[in-house]
Amino acid sequence: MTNETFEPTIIGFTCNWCSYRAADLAGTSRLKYPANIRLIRLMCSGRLDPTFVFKAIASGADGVMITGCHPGECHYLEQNYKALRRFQLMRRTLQGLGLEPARLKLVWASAAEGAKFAAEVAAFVEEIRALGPLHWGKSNGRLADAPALSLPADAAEPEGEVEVAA
Amino acid sequence: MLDVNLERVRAGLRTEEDLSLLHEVSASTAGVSRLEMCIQCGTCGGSCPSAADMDHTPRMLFAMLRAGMREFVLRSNTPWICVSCYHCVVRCPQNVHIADVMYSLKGMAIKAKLYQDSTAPDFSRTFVDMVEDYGRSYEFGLATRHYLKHFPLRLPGMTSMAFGMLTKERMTITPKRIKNIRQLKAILKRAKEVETSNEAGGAR
Amino acid sequence: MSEYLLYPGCSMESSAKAYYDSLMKVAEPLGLHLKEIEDWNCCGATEYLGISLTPAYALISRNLALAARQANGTRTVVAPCSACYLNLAKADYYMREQPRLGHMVNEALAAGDLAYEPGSLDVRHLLDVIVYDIGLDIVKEKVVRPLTGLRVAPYLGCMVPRPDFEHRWSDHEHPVELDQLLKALGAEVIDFPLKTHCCGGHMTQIGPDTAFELIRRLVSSADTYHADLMATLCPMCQLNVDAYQGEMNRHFGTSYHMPVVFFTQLIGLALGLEAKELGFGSEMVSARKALAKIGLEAPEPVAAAPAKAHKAEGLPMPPPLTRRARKGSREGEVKS
Amino acid sequence: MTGGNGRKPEQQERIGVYVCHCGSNIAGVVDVQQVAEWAASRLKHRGVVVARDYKFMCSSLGQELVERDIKELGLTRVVVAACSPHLHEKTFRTACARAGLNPFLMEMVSIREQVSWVHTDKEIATLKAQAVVSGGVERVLHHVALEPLRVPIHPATLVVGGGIAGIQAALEIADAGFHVYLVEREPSIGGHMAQFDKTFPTLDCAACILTPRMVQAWGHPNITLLTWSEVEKVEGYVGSFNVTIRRRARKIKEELCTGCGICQEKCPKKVVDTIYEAGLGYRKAVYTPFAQAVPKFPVMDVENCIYFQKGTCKACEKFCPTNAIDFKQDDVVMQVEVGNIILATGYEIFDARKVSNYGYGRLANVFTSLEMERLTNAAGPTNGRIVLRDGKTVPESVGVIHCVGSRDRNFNNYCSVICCMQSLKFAHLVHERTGARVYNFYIDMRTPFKDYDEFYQRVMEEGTLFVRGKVAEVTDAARLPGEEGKLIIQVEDTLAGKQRRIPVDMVILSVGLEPRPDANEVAKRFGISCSVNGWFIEKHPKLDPVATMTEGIYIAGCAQGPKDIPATVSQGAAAAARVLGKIQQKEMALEPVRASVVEEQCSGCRICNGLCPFNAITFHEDRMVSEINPALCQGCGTCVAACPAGAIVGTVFSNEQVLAQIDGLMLLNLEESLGTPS
Repeated sequence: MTNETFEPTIIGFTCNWCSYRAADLAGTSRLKYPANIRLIRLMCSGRLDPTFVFKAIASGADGVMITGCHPGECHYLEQNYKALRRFQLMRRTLQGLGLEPARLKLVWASAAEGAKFAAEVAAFVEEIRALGPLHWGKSNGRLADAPALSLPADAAEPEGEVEVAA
Repeated sequence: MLDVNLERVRAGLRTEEDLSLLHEVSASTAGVSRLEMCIQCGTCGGSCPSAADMDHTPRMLFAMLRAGMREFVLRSNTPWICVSCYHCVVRCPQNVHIADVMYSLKGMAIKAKLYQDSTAPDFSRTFVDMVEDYGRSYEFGLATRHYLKHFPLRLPGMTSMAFGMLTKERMTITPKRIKNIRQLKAILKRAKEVETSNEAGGAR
Repeated sequence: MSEYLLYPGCSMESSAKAYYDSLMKVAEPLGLHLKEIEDWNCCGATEYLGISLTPAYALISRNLALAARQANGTRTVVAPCSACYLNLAKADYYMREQPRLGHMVNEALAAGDLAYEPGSLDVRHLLDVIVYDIGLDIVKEKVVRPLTGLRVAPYLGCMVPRPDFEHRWSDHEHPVELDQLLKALGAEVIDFPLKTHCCGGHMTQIGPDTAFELIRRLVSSADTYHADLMATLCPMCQLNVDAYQGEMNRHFGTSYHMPVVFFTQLIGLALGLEAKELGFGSEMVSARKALAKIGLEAPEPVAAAPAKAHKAEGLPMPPPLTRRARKGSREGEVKS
Repeated sequence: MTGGNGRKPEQQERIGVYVCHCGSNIAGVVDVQQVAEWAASRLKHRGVVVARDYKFMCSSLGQELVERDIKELGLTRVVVAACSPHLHEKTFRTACARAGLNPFLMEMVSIREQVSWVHTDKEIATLKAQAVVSGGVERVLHHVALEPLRVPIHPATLVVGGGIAGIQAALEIADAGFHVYLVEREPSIGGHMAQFDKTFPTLDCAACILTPRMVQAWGHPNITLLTWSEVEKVEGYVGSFNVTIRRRARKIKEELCTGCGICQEKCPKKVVDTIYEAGLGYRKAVYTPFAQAVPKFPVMDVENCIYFQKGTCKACEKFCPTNAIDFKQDDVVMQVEVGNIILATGYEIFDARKVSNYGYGRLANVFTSLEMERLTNAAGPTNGRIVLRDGKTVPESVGVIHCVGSRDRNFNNYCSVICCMQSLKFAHLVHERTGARVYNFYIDMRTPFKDYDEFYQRVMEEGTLFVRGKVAEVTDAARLPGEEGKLIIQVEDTLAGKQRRIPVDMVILSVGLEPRPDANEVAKRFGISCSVNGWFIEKHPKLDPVATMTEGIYIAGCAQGPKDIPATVSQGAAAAARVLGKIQQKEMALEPVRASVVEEQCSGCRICNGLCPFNAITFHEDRMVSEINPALCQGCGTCVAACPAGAIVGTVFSNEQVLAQIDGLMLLNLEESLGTPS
């Protein structure tokens, strides 16, 4: 796969109160961002167990984006600070594992920042695209890796990449 | 793009609606022009120190620009009367880069050869030629030359002033030339090539 | 001693020689170490920008690239000329706001083996550096000949306080920095309502009637306030209001006599330097009478300016805004 | 390794997947039929027994579809792929419950806000929707049946802010028979409305309609009025908030004070009143802000009191006929328990000095709209005479400038809603009282509500001169004959296309409304959030405009955004109605998102103890284990993530659920992936 056509898969974690609502607002405002990200809702960025991040990467995600309320605006007072601390540790751990720490990103987005959310996703997709694919597991959940829509479920997958026509 | 029948437009038989104009102007303006955000409030026209001499206030020019009236826009004297005082820029409630849009319009008008009064474009051209030859300008010498050409009737007064400036050593006859003029020329040559492809891209 | 890269600009070598000379005289006593950018070129003034985009910004950016190469630790470029200051600052800002412009300019610069990374230098005006880096307290300490009794109209013109991309000034319309500096020199500073209004710019060249009216407004307002002279920080303003004042008088049948000098010349006088070495005498509208006032034990009392200050009786006025008069940033600026 | 973490599919579960078209909102971008078919075939081995797409899942027919399948196909889990769970999670949970399925066995995934509305490429959007559904299917397998938590609702209510919004809310609740604590920062209730003279469009006098309400609030048996007071701390949650209120010392014994006003009369210290008189008038160091203040007791401004600053004076004490002055009085900190809270903290006016080209603060005869309210008010510093700053000259010409500080990216980008009508009101009042020539400078005339445009026409009829253009500058620098000694308004008359200079005697700046400078701080104290502009955010902009994301906290009036008096009063009443509804229910159900410690696995390391912001975790020294109090736990899950022994379990967002969702999103659950060795 060349970098030109590389479409990374990104797992995003959002908190229920700010960043998930920012994502909702991006939607209601019809802002556009790349489809490479798939979101998981947590109650708080403080809920983010580092296992989730490593699991996502082990499962073939090329990048992980953690999002939460701005510092000082946490619905649970200050739990996003804990997320911040874990984020720094996780980046170090990634480096220790020989992975680019930049595959993990932390973004603060308030419920009013739909535009920021969309812009940050778009930027992160570009950053990960520049880093290239993470060769880890076999399947990396890329949209294009899913069997072509027209094929019956048990049909053989074509060799190499399945181009998703734009 | 200039195949519009201006006579018919003038006669009110047809409205010129060249919607690529806005895009083109934005593309040749430094920074983000925000022209599409103009709310027609008139802050620019109200602030302008030389509005009285303009055929259209900046606000009207932007309205025509967004309506795609290419001919009217590029024939307007407004950009040439702009004194770059930036009052409108800082007061504009939409942060439209008004002064820079005026620069873009001047450039476009020169290229389209639509601006009929030659005074201002001539001045720009002479100035630019000098900068490209020497790397420096000598505005006062240029001014005198310019006056001779365009306002000969004013010359008596201006001569005594120019003479005063000369005797006070405030006016040089020839500018200095920078050492590495070849480098500057190479940069400007490349810049013009880049600009040509930018315009091609901008004028979609 | 603070070190700065100096971009003098073309006018400083010709029409604004007095500005350059006086700056060179006052720099050392003020503790300003100025290193001229080697082989700088014209910034294009307000003319080049009207021709085409990339060449104009490449012309300006060659200077930034040369300065960055020469920088050696310092990151501040000081420009005494308003138009040069604005052009340099603007190029740097727009290349940051719109990276595409930065790429186009760098593509051009590469033809001369140069490159400039937007944001790597701070472009600042001379007045900014004197007021905010050196500080008014230091200036005050150095004053040996206070300009007591000299009524000065502070005149900044347009391109220093506006558009002010980096929010360096107290206000776009009525900034106080030049007033404060002139007061520190001991001068009597009038509340000049047109202090940031236009001098006519290039209209003196292409539409003299427009320009004469703009010059008239300035001179007549300063005269109404009984200013002895105008202090400016812009070569173009000085040139227009000084050199064209006679023509303007002829045009309107008026007889104003309003000298226009550079603020650095007044700093020099206050620091005890001689008028001649500061470039006095090169102005077209003589400042001699105004200068004669300095040093007078009891300068003639001047009539008050037209009433605008409210009296203590009546309804109270709101106090002035003490901090910067506007919000720090423009909201929602979206980069594209 | 095997994909999907080697977990066996939970074959015993029977899952139904429902994909919503949302009209064309989803179906216009996502091939919903394809998604349903894909789920039915590719996720069959994960337990999907049925997958359907339907035009509007949230309609009663859509819900019945789910209910019927639960009953007829024996579904044990449901996945709904539609809009955001914040909109319809409740709808589908209720539908499940109706069909006899525990509502927490339903999972809702968003393919509208997160897919169809943000992506354009149909094929890619469809593929992403499949991945999202797949994540939901994996997650729902790990859902467990739960019961909602039920909490009692304390019948008392706290209302913060004693402007017209807060007064209205307090009276509604108190009249319904429940207790209200009404807290106001200033010495009197009344808010901005008490400063106004006339109110548009009917021009009835603000005091005439407001003061009866103020008095009613003062005498009401169900209202505890706490002025000169502020909320310092809020603890607890909906149903039982514990609120700490600081009652600042008035230095007046309320039980003795008769409100006779002699102390104010005798006080020798005059202070410019920047609050009530908008800086245009004076008050004393001991004062009531205005004659009809409620309560009638004055307060002492310690910073300006001569006795407190210099140690001598005490004039007020000497002359007080009832010995009510108490220089030693201290602040009182009190605690109250309430079930619900209404925030009606109001607005601040835009500081016009920031628009330096309009000269406010520099040019004497430039006034703000609030100053103008005081000038026109019969009880104001000029007894209602409209005069220049000299206090005597009646203007012959007046310019009213709209949109000052509003609709301007340099200041506030929003429309302040009330300024057009306020400016028209001033035009009318100036015309009526001085006969002066009045100009109104507007960008767009916004008069959208009942009788508003009629008022605009009335002002036109009166001869007001309208100029469409945002004023460029107000200057005293005369340039043309006739300008000397005047304020010159320079503007482009955009309808004429010409720059004009209009000399006037007086300029009124119709300034916009801004959030209180401490709005963010207050929002934080009450656990709600502010928009980018600083206004409190409502739960839903259309359908839930007075509730917030935090249960039990409601908002009313301009704290939520600029609005006029009718809208403010409506919101106050609406918030009260919401609170009354909650009180009447006596208890309410909460999401059972809670953490609990599995004692057998707890190693007693106490790492979790310090992490909980609500002090819900206690450590039992005897058993060496930590325990979580479910009444205090708010469900953030930080302790769950932190427990090194994995001994803390969080419901609704368990590790198993999240990890399984990752598998699903990454499509590791598809048969090929599961079977492929790495």
